[in-house]
Amino acid sequence: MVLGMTTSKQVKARMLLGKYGIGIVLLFLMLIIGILEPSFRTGTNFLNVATQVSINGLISFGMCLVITTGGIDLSVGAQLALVSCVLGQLITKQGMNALLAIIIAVLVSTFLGFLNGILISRFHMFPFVVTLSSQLIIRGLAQIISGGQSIPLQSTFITDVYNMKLLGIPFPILYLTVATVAAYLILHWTKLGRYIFAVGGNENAAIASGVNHYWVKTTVYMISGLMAGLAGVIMAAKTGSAQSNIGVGYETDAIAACVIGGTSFAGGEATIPGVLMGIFIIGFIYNGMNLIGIQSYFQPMTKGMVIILAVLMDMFMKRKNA
Amino acid sequence: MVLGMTTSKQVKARMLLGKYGIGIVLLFLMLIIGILEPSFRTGTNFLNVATQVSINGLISFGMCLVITTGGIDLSVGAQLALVSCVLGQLITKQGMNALLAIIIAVLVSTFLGFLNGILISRFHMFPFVVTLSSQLIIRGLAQIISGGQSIPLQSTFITDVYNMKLLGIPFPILYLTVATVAAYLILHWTKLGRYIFAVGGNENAAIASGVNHYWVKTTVYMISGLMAGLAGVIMAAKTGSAQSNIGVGYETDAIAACVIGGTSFAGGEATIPGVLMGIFIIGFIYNGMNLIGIQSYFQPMTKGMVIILAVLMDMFMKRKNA
Amino acid sequence: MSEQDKNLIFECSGVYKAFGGTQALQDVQLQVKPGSVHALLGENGAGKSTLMKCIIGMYKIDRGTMLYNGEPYMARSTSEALGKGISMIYQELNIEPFLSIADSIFLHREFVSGIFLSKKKQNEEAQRILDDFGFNKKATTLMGELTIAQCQMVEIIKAVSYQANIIIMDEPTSSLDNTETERLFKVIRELRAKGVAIIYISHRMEEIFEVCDEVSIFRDGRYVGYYEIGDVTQDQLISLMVGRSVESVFPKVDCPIGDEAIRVENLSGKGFSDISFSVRKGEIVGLTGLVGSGRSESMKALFGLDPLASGTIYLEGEEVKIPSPRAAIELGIGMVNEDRKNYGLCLHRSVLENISLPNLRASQPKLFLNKKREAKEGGDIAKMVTVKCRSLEDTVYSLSGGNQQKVVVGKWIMSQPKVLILDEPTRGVDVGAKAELHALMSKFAAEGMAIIMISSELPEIMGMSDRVLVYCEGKLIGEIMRADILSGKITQEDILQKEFGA
Amino acid sequence: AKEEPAETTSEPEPAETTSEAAEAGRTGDVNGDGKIIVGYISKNITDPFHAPINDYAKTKFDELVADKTIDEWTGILDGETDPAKQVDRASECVSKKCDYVIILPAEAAGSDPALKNMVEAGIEVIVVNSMTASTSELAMCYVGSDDVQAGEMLANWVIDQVPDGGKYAHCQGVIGNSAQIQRGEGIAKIMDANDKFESTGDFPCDWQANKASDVASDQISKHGEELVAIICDNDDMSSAAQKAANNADRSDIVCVGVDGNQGPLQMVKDGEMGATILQDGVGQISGGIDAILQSLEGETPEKLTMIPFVLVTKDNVDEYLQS
Ligand SMILES: Nc1ncnc2c1ncn2[C@@H]1O[C@H](COP(=O)(O)OP(=O)(O)OP(=O)(O)O)[C@@H](O)[C@H]1O
Ligand SMILES: Nc1ncnc2c1ncn2[C@@H]1O[C@H](COP(=O)(O)OP(=O)(O)OP(=O)(O)O)[C@@H](O)[C@H]1O
Ligand SMILES: [Mg+2]
Ligand SMILES: [Mg+2]
Repeated sequence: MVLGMTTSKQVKARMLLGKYGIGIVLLFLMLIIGILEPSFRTGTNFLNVATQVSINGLISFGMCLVITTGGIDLSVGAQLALVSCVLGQLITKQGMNALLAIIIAVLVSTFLGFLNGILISRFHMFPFVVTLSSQLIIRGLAQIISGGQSIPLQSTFITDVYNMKLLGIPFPILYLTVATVAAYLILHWTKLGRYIFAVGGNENAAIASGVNHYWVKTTVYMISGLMAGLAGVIMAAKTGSAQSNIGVGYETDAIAACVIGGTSFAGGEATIPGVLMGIFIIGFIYNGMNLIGIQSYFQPMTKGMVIILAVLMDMFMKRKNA
Repeated sequence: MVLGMTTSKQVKARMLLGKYGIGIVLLFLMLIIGILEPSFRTGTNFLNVATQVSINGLISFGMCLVITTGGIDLSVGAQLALVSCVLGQLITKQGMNALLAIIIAVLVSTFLGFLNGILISRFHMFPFVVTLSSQLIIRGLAQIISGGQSIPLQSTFITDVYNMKLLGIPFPILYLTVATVAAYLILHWTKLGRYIFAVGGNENAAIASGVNHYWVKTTVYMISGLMAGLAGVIMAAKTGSAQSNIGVGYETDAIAACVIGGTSFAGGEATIPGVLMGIFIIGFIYNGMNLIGIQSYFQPMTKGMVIILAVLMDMFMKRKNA
Repeated sequence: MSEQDKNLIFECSGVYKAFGGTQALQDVQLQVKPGSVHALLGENGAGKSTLMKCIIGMYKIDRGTMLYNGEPYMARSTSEALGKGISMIYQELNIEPFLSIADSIFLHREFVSGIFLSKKKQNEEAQRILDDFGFNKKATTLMGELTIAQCQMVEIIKAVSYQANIIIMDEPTSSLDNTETERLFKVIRELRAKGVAIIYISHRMEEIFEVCDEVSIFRDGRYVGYYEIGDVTQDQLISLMVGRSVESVFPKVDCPIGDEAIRVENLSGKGFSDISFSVRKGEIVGLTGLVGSGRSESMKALFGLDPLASGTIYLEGEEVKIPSPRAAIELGIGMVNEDRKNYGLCLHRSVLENISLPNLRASQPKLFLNKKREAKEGGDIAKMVTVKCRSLEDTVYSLSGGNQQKVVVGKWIMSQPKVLILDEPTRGVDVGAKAELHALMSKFAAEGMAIIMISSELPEIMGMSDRVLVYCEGKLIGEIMRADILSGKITQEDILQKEFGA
Repeated sequence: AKEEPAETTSEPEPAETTSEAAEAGRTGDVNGDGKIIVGYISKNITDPFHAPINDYAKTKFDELVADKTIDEWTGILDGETDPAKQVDRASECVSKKCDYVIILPAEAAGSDPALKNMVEAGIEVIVVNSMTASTSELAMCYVGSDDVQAGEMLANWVIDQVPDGGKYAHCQGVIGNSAQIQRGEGIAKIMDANDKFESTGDFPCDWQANKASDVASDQISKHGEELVAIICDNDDMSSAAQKAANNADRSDIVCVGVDGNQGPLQMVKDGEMGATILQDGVGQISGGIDAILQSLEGETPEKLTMIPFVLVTKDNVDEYLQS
């Protein structure tokens, strides 16, 4: 009665396809861009893209955990701005040691993530509303700290965060790698990950089993704050400046990467490898459009359509290989 | 056995308070602003606010229906832009009759809402993803139509849409009134309204009770498109110009108004009077900040905090009077 | 009782609990001995589940004392209660659809080495437990792929696997068939022998007498009495619960059987194949079979909720297509789904709205709703199915499980369909209300309605059906006439035999 | 009218090792790969102010490719008003082996690394529209304007129109944006020094017309006759504010902003608004492209070209309004 006995390799392959069908979408996308634009196929370009996606990548992994609990974090874009302003204030204005300043800035964003988590878990507020509001508050904080000005970040320690290379590999790629591995382990191989799935899958069932949903939710928003903070440091290093108006709309790219990567908005379903592919799909969309030189007014349309098509193709493959 | 007969006046009053506790929040907010700023208390100012909120108001009612089915429509801001560009193209460039142009523009936005609805209902895609992408596509369309330029809209028919008054009452207030009544009737007094609640409350149960969820969902996104379209006409009339970059972020104010007004993100819960109050709360926040003259860096923070506090106070009152 | 006191593993007294305006518990008490099965009886809404949830730490009591092993006890969360050796099977299933059976059983008790999960060990252990139970599924199966009954079994297995001192079972058998119920009873007896205390809630009276040692009774949130099981009769218990005596739980009235109402031929789909039968006006046809035998699946497909692979349906002699529940309703078919939480109710909407939902199209022809008419019709129905609520505006969520079930039945009775499909219609409904619902079924049948009833409770099937159809592994394998049951030619055992395909 | 047929986006002929263009003008082949490739990093592709600039660049570069003055250009790379995205676009220009890149910086400080990275890779960079921190040291040349000056012009216009002074409100662009900061600076510099005027506050309007309109009606209802002017960081906002004022029968209120978009220009023409400050975007970009052409010819372009802002009133509006 259990499974017609066809658990052959074929079935396994099909299950994998169902799970990571988005990989096919990714390859397909790369193929198309590669055909249209030879310079896409160069090694430097791939390094470029991998470097470029690091910021969105870090945010996306935090976002993935949040979405998997059934929530959303719209404040990440503002966190980028705040972190850069904190860095600007501490390093450029106060002359603080850059490493120390980075640690403080990331702690600040983690703490704000914690506050998001508390409001959502303890006060039972909707994640959308809490983080929509905290987005405003955080950006306001950034404006106050920076005095509405842009502050240059000339410390070489900071700029090295983005520009250094290890054996020819830019640092941001290393961060992305570390973040991927960490997120993978957390979500798929720890108790916390299990609880994240459980809370997102059916909160009541999780509570009935004794899972502390307050703690789980607070933790994921903290992680999201932390990841956004780290992304903010990379962003500040990349642009060498601190200002309160950066990072607007970055949450949408992160959300898109998660959803393309198979993260369910209903909660309870996600894979980190999937999200990684989502991150690269988003990266290749931007990169590809600019390389191919799609006429400017058609760029937003192209992006929108590719996202919808990617999700549709993924769903189609999942259904076929269920 | 049915009905413990304790539905006394007191209980009824408490239930009402629980349902519309947000009214108290609204009064409270008005009181505070009124104390801080005498010019807030003038009749003209109230007319001003009511006129100002009309755009967000129309969008919010559409959004409320969408959220109540358990969805979300992030494309409304882009719809504003598209409608203005369609108007600009048809009236200023093609010299079309203004009324006809308005009808066409609103039909276009309604049709795009319909497409959102189809993707969401028939293809089972997440509303967040569909409307996030369609937002890009719609804004792209607006850019293509307008060629990225701003097109002046000098037809007096158009500008009168915003500027005319009836017995001293500005037209936008009339639109808002009509929209409120229409939304109220739809949600609370028609079968469609019931089905909206049912689909949002429990989609499977609604289907099993014979509700055509495809139709219900498609309809709410169409209504949302229609309302955004009408709001776009008002907006174009107000600013007298058509351009593709307007309306950015308008979805957030609409969502905030809905949630402040007691619309549940989980779906299945909402009241139109509540949303109306939410709309005015958002309006008074902006108006109050402008009148009191809150320093610009503190404005986003103030807005964020007032939203969170309003939602918290409302929840608190609901719990006490459950 | 003073000498017994030392012997108690759990005790509570003077317990109060209110939800807003509803006083759910009022000065109730309960004494549970180790190594005994303690039945908790009471009408729907008597407060049984509420007290249990207070014990497990889901709710906090407003007032009262609780003692566990003689010490003051109070659980602020379920994990605290679980940690102290109390586990619970909930009346409402809470399923983690995307977790495997193994993950679900060991949720919050994961096997780890270091900080990382050891999934292999956990799967092996889970498989061992499942096999011990004789539960025929792989531990890596996702919960979302199981039927309700299978989920219920997993919940039972999970609650037992905590090796708790007290196991609370809130209507564990409401969706189980006889075989599985027996399997559960075997486990209960083993546990009892090991000294585990079990609090057992059920509305199936014969079960109480089969496995329980003692019984406490609640009525309207108050404690009414305690008895050793040997000291009371079923009728006594019922009148204590309901406050009156119930003449017959199965008040089947024979009525003239009319023309054919519905006929299906060679229905096939997921989980069933080649199903053919017909039901006539005034007839009640019972469908029986083991859990998973395809009864529900075939009826869901008939109702348009699931796709039908092949087969034809004739309604009053005419062939019809039923692509969706909406089409079914328009043709005059109604269906009470066994899964009330998923397919039955919008939990956060009011009783009235839930009742009128499938009937709006028929009873509200105008553009705007006639709310007066709606309230009148809905109120009548609520009264008819004896829903206990403060007002029709109450959210269904705030009703007790049994009362929620009555709302589901009510919403389908309202439209008086030509053909009514009832899938476990009295699941979790108390004896008194069950009798009322059965009386309603008889009444509607007499008025010419054709009724198809699925039930895992054999007495209900035998007591109410004019004809019984037996399912086995997705196929119809037999038919039993009421006359044969009444004459004693066919007994419960015979039907059980048939269900196994013998 | 200026629609460009798609065919002119001609692909460079393949299978040509060294192209005609490179042979003809070796001087222009900065990185010596035998091809002359030009990059164009826009500030954004959504703002009506940037639309004509981008259109002009596209037309011009397509022409240059067609007549083989250059071999390729990147197309309009979208900076999304985001310095980080501009850094990404810059690295793409590097990997595309561009010889020249025109960049319209999103931010003065934030877009500087884009410039630096490209210059480090040996690209000649032309900064257009607004300066980044190290433009004067690193860029081949700069063609643009000084937003502080624009702010001053706004303030001076108001002072000219309302010699008696009074209260004025200031509608700001997105806080933190370079244009917002510098224009605000210019406005403050003049207005603070004038004791006849009193500010009622700075209002963040995010460059949005609708918000400025609401600020206008609120300020009119609060300050009544005392309010004499509304200064806006761009003219989308000032035109909407003027409309709100006119609608409240207060057409005497002087609203003014920067850019010279078509809508505001039309209002000036119709006499609904007094003036707008035109920023000659097309002038800036054509200056930038000319600089490349000069460099291709082997000449050294002017290091710093300032394109002045133009005060547009009813008198000269016809020169700028598209028919
Ligand atoms: N969350 C809640 N909110 C409001 N009222 C509630 C809630 N839960 C239970 N009640 C009320 O408390 C009373 C007791 O309900 P409870 O669920 O304990 O009954 P029960 O004895 O388990 O009945 P059943 O046999 O139907 O399961 C009922 O009147 C019910 O309406
Ligand atoms: N979602 C599902 N995925 C896979 N198989 C399923 C699913 N639902 C049901 N089945 C299978 O279909 C068959 C029929 O199940 P069905 O629920 O109809 O049985 P039933 O006789 O109604 O028993 P129950 O008392 O559980 O309702 C079973 O073999 C079951 O395992
Ligand atoms: Mg119960
Ligand atoms: Mg069943």
